[in-house]
Amino acid sequence: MIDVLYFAWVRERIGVPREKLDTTAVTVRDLIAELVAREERYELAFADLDSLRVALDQELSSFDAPLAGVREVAFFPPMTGG
Amino acid sequence: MIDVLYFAWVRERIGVPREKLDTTAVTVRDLIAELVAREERYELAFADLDSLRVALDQELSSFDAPLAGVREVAFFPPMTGG
Amino acid sequence: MKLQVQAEPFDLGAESNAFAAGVLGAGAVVTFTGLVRDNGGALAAMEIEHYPGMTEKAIAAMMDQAMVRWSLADALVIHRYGRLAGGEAIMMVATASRHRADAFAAAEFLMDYLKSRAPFWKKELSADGAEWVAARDEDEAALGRW
Amino acid sequence: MKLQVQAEPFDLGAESNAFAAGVLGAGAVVTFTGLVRDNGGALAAMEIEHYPGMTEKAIAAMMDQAMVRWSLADALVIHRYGRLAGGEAIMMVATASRHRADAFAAAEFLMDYLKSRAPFWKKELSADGAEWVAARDEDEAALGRW
Repeated sequence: MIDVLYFAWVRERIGVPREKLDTTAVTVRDLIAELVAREERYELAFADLDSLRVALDQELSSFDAPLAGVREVAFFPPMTGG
Repeated sequence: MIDVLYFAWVRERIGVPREKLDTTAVTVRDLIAELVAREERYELAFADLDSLRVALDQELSSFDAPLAGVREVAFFPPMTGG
Repeated sequence: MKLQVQAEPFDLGAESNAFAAGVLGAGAVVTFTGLVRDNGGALAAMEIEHYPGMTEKAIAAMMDQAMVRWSLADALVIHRYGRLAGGEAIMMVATASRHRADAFAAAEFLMDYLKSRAPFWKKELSADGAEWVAARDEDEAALGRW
Repeated sequence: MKLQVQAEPFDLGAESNAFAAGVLGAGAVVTFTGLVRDNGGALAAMEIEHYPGMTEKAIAAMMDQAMVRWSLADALVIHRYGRLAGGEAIMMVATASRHRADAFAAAEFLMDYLKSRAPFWKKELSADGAEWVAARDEDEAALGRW
């Protein structure tokens, strides 16, 4: 089981701020493919990966990073703090 | 008659903050030559022109600038504000 | 070093005074404050979302890097989240160093990283509705100078 | 635009708050504060001499230039003269703009010009006696970037 978190408009499109998933995905990209195959709201949220960022256990990461050992995956748009 | 002002260590070496001078000097450099010829304290103050700055009527200027029409000349070391 | 991520407003003046009072060895203090902008007339409100946990970690790492790279006497970051009214301070950064070049560079570095690498997202609320603020290409490009 | 050359202490916090409150259209406020440094242990005192009249003119000209060059929403300069104790604020600069790059650049520009082109001279007073602060080559060189 892995915690998946969504922020900003990703959260709004998917409709929940977080969920627990049972996945066999090897990489972040695999996990996204699983989600997109599930429901349209995921397809909508993950339509353009260039406008998305991912953090693994709260560290910015790449979509090709392996999920082995990861407990928390977060998807969000580019940050706009400051 | 021209007002001549001195600041910081220039003032300390010359011993007065300002004085009125009757001069026929054409440029700042001429005025300095007149002063240096007068008394040792001026010689001491004007020994190294590279470490001095001059303002004519409160505008930074050069030692070769003409004095015609100038009412206030000020000599001082490089500024150290801020 | 002080790092606060909070929903509550903060007092820019009080924070600036407290910061300056604590850095007697340093001669230079720089602060940056981000305010909710008035977008052409009507004051906008803003909703800021963040990623609790990651936010603090990411900012602390940036501050550690800045402290070492510019031998700062001290650094401070305060960033708010939640609902903010027009004119309110969103966040502030303060840096202190012996000479001004270091404090300026470190404050700009922290701002560039905070903008693009700390997990905050701004939503502008106006009479026309709510809109997520898009990241600016200049902000991403600014990271290239460090 | 506010320019004050004064003997009296000023309150960095109060000035920062008042400045930020007056620039609702701007999103970015930068302040720089110069403090009397503690030189390795004992707090130094400082005596600052200036050239009344020229000081105000020179600073106002710098501020006018900054306002235009970076389309600032506002700018502020306060600079003290006379006797200052260790830890006291010597001067401050504040700038406000829509985006942060302008406020940072304008604040650095004003500082570079204030350092080397505003007629102030600092004398450090310590247990060893009094000494005029020498101009730093870096400060003169810094003007070259503008």
